Amino acid sequence: MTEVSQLPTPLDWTSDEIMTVVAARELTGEMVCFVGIGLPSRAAILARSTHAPDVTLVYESGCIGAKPDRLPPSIGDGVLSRTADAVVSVPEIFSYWLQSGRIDVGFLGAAQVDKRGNINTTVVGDYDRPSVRLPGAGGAPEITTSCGQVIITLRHSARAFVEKLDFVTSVGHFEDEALERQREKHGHGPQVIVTDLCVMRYQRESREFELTSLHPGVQIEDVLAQTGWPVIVSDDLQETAPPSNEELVALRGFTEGDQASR
Amino acid sequence: MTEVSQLPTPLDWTSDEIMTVVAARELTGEMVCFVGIGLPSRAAILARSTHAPDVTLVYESGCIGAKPDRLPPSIGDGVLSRTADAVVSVPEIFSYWLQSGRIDVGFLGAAQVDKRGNINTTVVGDYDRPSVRLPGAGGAPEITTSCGQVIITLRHSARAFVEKLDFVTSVGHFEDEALERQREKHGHGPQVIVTDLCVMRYQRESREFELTSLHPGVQIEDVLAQTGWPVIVSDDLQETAPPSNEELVALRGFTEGDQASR
Amino acid sequence: MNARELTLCEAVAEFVHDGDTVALEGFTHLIPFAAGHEIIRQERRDLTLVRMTPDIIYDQLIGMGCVKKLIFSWAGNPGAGSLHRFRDAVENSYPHPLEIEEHSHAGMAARYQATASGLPFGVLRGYAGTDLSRLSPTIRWITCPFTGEELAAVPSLSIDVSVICAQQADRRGNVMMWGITGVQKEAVLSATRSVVLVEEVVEEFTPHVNGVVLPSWTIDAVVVVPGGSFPSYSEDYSERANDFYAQWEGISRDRATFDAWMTTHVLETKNHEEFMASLTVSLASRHD
Amino acid sequence: MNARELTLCEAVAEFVHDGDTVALEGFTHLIPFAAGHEIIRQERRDLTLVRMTPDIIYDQLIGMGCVKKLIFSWAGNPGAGSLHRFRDAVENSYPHPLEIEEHSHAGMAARYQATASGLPFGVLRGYAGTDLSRLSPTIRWITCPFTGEELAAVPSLSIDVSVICAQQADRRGNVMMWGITGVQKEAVLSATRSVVLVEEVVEEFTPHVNGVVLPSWTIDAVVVVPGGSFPSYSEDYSERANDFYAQWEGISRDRATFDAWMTTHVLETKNHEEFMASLTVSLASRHD
Repeated sequence: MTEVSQLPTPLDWTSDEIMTVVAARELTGEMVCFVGIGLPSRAAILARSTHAPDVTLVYESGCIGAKPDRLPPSIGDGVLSRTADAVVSVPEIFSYWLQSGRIDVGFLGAAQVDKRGNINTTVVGDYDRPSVRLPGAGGAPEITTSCGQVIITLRHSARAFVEKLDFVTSVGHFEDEALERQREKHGHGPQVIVTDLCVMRYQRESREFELTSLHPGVQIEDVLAQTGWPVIVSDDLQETAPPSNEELVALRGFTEGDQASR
Repeated sequence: MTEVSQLPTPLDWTSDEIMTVVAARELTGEMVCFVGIGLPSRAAILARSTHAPDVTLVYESGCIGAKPDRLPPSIGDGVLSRTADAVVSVPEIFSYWLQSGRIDVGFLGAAQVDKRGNINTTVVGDYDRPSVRLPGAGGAPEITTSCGQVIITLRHSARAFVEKLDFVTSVGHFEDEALERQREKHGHGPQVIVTDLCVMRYQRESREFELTSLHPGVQIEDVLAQTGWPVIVSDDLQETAPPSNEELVALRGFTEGDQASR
Repeated sequence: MNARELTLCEAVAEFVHDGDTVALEGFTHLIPFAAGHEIIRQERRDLTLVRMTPDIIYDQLIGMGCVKKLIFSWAGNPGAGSLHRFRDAVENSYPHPLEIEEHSHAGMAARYQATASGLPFGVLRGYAGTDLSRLSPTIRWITCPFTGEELAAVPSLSIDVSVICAQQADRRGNVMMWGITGVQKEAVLSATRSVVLVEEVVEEFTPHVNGVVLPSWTIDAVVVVPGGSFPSYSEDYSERANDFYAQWEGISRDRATFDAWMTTHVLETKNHEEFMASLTVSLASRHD
Repeated sequence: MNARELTLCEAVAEFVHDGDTVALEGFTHLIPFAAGHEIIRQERRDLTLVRMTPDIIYDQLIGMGCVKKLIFSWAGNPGAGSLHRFRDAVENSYPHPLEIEEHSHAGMAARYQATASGLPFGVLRGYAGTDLSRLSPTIRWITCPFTGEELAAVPSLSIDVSVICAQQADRRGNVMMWGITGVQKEAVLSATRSVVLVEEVVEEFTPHVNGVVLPSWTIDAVVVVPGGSFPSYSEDYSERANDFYAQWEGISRDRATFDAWMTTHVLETKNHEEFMASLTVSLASRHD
């Protein structure tokens, strides 16, 4: 039991923690969420255990309705299959569950992102002779086009938020309007990017991600300095509500559980 | 226990019984057999319980390796799923198991058949205003083209053995040589027709089914009279070996079991 | 949104409308007879029925004039005879004309798979040389962009509502079926709305080989109808009434006999419990 | 023909040849580490490896020079870091150049499904606008003959041998796996030859939710290797050695460290039992 005297003070959080907490808040109600590994999974599990207990988690490993009570170190962890409502094959999860349009929200990380929410998780540098070879596409290309909407979450840096991607692994929003209308038939694509500095939301008018909320203590200039394109700042720029004690206690509970399970 | 004194004498069998017994003999060794309902199922179960215990039975209901000890009144009977090595969905049985070329022998009935082993199970008369509406294709079109070979079994009559089918539900062998070579890539098609009068086998030279064996007591003329095309009689015409006592006892055991289970 | 628990009467009233495309799926096992009878009692009209293996319950729906069109791959009473009401509709347009769209099993299975996968068409190696492929506008040809091979293409289905039987639901409305599960998962995942009839609600599912679970949020309504598949069967709950299937030949062949049977056993019973009692008495008397 | 029971050494010797296309499938759960190590010990060369999620065992095969080409959709050590031997091969052609053919998960899954179905290609709604579709000759476009919609097509795979882990075999050589079963069934049904490593042979399978059974006649060899997936895991038999996955980053980053580790734990152990003992000692010592 965590005693009251040990509860964190409102300022006692890391930049990774606020990123997770703010990402978690994007999940609400009875959303069905397709969860990637790492921060997306942490945020989705946090959402389920705090404000959004009715969110359904679907993992590409085939686990539908998993109810993990700790942070799985991988998306193929036994805690996911053992707590799932149903476990299906990997081909089935991509055909009958993802491609069919049954998923409300996709939750993705990225190595690079651009102002249209295009994602690179393939290479840094030239494809045939990369300076850094990244893991590759995984589920991302079809998650971005098949889910009702997509939440992207990654740490903010000029290396990650680039004017031009080295490689387009997944398309967020097309520049071409006809192509964009075509993709909208099956889902609205990335709608929000949550970082350790801020929240950016996709605006149909400008057709790009605009800065809509700064985390406490972060200045506009901090975001501009870490973003490789000229960021549009929303007229209605907000300050992000800091992580509540409840959110932080829940999040740290997982993380400890995760460490303990090792 | 059937006592020795009650064993049937060699002549004590019906025309349906010899048809079943002779069809059963076509299954040997470790063949994997895709079984239709009715006579094909009866013959396949008989084969497994007499000379071919290692034959694997696959049913389109999704039951793989079913080991029924009685005659199931339908291909969706519980005795099939309960004794199967694996039960899969109907889409899977047609894609991963049949279409993939994993089945050695398909075992089909028919309402009409022609000299090339084409089958009609759709209509008698005109398609749009049939005099008799039959059940339709079922699994037949893809069974005939996907299995290593196909055994057809039906009662011999001039109404069934026709010069020209009212409707081609499944193609046995194409008249066109190029098409025939194409279909041979995935299976050899119907190779034998077993009836209550005789056995007919497909001959590559004549490209049609020839009369190769007469059941005991049947004359060539009987077959010719009940066949709507001029039948080629094999130079090596045989007399079918009559059902053995062992075969008949086994077959009647099932039939009784089937009646008893009702 | 999770499934709601409704009565069968409520579920049919809310989810099955005149003119709908409806799949009451099942493969010998787990046929949703109770739902078909309730559709007949509620006098739905102009339905397009979809099923790989339409059997007696579809024969009844057709004979009672509920059906405008049938999409199917094998219409018979397996091992027992014909569907005479289906035949009468096709052969004699009685009680009215029946439009048909027919496929092979492999083709129908591919259509269900494509639909459940959100694809506009499915691909199979099939239909080559058949009259079905010559006549049907729903069979076309497609060329493999890698090998040049020609394959058959079939369009996805547009199903308004699917109704299936499963053995169990849990408290949250997830359902589980086992034994022969046919194409029922695809039917539910292919439909805009879905209703699942279950034998009972349990606290926790017990594991079964080939157990298929559909999560609550893929289903609109769960309906508890013990014996809802009778005279079909529900593995581990009931046996198939094979006698009745054999008798259907005699009942369905004649229009008047059929009408009388339907009146006695379906129209004059107010729910599935009464139907089961009525048919069980009838089956017992024929044994005597 | 039913599966034969072989030792791992025999199975690799008989079924995995130089130049083969090999799929050692598994999705975090049930990774056939023991088979990968035996392939390294038997010094296979010029392999084309196929897997949706190549992980540490593929990193080891690549680093040990067994691999000519990799067909995959996500190559990483999930939640723990990079596959440095894979990266070194792609970035620096060390120990020699590695040809790659990459897809998305949905694309690879469609390829496996097509192959298991005996079709020359699979169809998916995917890849639109991606650089992968621009660069890869294994992604083409196909038009729905009913709606005119453009969809992606991917070719089937040509797999010589698939190796998977399952929990159990029965006396007849049928195998059963449960928990997360990934794409393993498709891998076996896609391959010309297949080898299944099992924890044990049992008289009778106990039912499991999501239990997947592969009949004996679809498998060439069953190999009993307790803990054969270690340091991955086998649901209800073992736990994943998450520590080791975290340590791999440090082991694999440096060529010499990697070589030393492989020598100690794989080349100088003569079978999986010795490997497990060796790694367990090493993991315990790092905890101290």
